[in-house]
Amino acid sequence: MRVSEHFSERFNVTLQARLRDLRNLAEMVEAFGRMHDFSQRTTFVINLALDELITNVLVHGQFEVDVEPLIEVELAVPDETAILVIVSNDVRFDPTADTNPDTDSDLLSRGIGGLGLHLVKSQASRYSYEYTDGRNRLTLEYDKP
Amino acid sequence: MRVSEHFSERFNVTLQARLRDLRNLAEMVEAFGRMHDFSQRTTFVINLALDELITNVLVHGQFEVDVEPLIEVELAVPDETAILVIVSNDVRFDPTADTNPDTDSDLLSRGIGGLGLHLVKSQASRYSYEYTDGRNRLTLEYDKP
Amino acid sequence: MNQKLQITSEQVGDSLVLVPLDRVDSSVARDFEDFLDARMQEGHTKLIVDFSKLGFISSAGMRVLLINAKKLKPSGGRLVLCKMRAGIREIFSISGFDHIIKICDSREEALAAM
Amino acid sequence: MNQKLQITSEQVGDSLVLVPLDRVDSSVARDFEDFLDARMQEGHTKLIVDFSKLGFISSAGMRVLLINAKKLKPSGGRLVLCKMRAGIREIFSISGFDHIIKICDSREEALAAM
Ligand SMILES: Nc1ncnc2c1ncn2[C@@H]1O[C@H](COP(=O)(O)OP(=O)(O)O)[C@@H](O)[C@H]1O
Ligand SMILES: Nc1ncnc2c1ncn2[C@@H]1O[C@H](COP(=O)(O)OP(=O)(O)O)[C@@H](O)[C@H]1O
Repeated sequence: MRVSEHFSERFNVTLQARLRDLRNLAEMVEAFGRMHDFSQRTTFVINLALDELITNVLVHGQFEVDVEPLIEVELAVPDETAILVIVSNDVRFDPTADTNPDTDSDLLSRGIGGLGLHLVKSQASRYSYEYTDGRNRLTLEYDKP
Repeated sequence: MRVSEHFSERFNVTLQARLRDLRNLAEMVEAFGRMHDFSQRTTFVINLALDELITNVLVHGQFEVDVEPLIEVELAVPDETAILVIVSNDVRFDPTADTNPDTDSDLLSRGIGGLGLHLVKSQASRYSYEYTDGRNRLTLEYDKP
Repeated sequence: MNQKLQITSEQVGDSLVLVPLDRVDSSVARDFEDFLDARMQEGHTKLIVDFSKLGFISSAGMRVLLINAKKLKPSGGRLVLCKMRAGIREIFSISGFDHIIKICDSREEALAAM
Repeated sequence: MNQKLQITSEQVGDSLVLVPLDRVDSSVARDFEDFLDARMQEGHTKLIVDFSKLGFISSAGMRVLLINAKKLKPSGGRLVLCKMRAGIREIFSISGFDHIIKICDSREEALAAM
């Protein structure tokens, strides 16, 4: 006789980092969001995080020799929280460290860096970062998705 | 220095078996198919397999006490082949055994069972089944997707 | 997106042409059956199902078509299918359904076959 | 589906109203920038971007709007945004962009603000 099994519904995609996949990835997230009755806002901020983080790996990420760029996305709904994990194999970079976005200066003097990560972090209920096995691993949680 | 890493692009969904999720699952497969330039036919036969197999688990599947019905779908493209793996935790059932579909009798005497699995198997380039760790695991391969 | 069955229908002569949209998967096969039953209740006996807007059908939907073709036969009615895309045409042929239900390329052919 | 940027545009008085469809993500931000440049090359200096058909924008797209608002300012031109859904409105506000670029609820308001 089997013991009780418990699992959380999730989906998981492994990709090379390619900008042109962002739209199809977003459509997967939308379909998953419909399965789990995510609000429009939650689906939006999850796709925002994917766009910003994957773009950053492509634009800023550095890779060791012989490493094929890899992005892994996992989205799970263990409970009343959506948990998004983005894994990349570029060299260590902690996006949860302060990037000090410039959100107050005026139109002409304004800098434009650091906005993406600020938005991603501001829209998550909680986030954490770890670097293990040569991989950057950012976890973003969204309550009551 | 890191050794060369190799991975195949894939996507993976864990679900409770629910008929109402078939459409959203199909949309994920379609998005993944667009990422990898699957032909319309390949996307269709993969979604056909998912519909038939998931429906079978719901309609015919038997579950041990305390087992939460689980469906895991993995779709990978390691090379010039799409590999679809469907895992379910209902009691052992081997869909690759002959189900002897009745495709020749005439309209009025015709039976209607056994068609789904026949279609699924006929559209795959190769298929195999194993039962491990209390899970049914059907692998369907599609060449030149 | 929409989890519901969507079908448009159109009377052409004494035939009723049904155009199911997008998907007839196993989650809507029952609704598809109810829909066809209702048309037969209304007295329609010449039905054409135009597949041009259909991207997906599985055996559950095919079975509904087979059952209704059977139901119509004794009363001299008929169910004819048309405008299937290649992948769908193939599963109708592998299942042997094309020996049982008439499948036409065009709607004109289907109307002529009535 | 379509990986391309899609924008419809409409002249209203001396303003050009642009309606981007679906997504302005980082894969099309560059095309969005080129599109706005081309409109400015044509002499348009009063631009309204109507967000009513836009489901998604990320910082790359927002940056393009900011850059173009800056470009238009010296020549007395203007870039005004309108009809954002709540989630998008929120990121414009969190970024502080709403202190820099005028954001209106309706298209009428945007036209009046020109
Ligand atoms: N994967 C990464 N690897 C290295 N540096 C990164 C990575 N992602 C972000 N950064 C650094 O963090 C900064 C802030 O990123 P972000 O907020 O996305 O803004 P932007 O990309 O527009 O500069 C970047 O400018 C870059 O210096
Ligand atoms: N998961 C399952 N568990 C037990 N029996 C199954 C399962 N899937 C299929 N079967 C058996 O195999 C038969 C053939 O399945 P299929 O070809 O899908 O046709 P249908 O479901 O229309 O009968 C079913 O009628 C059922 O008896």
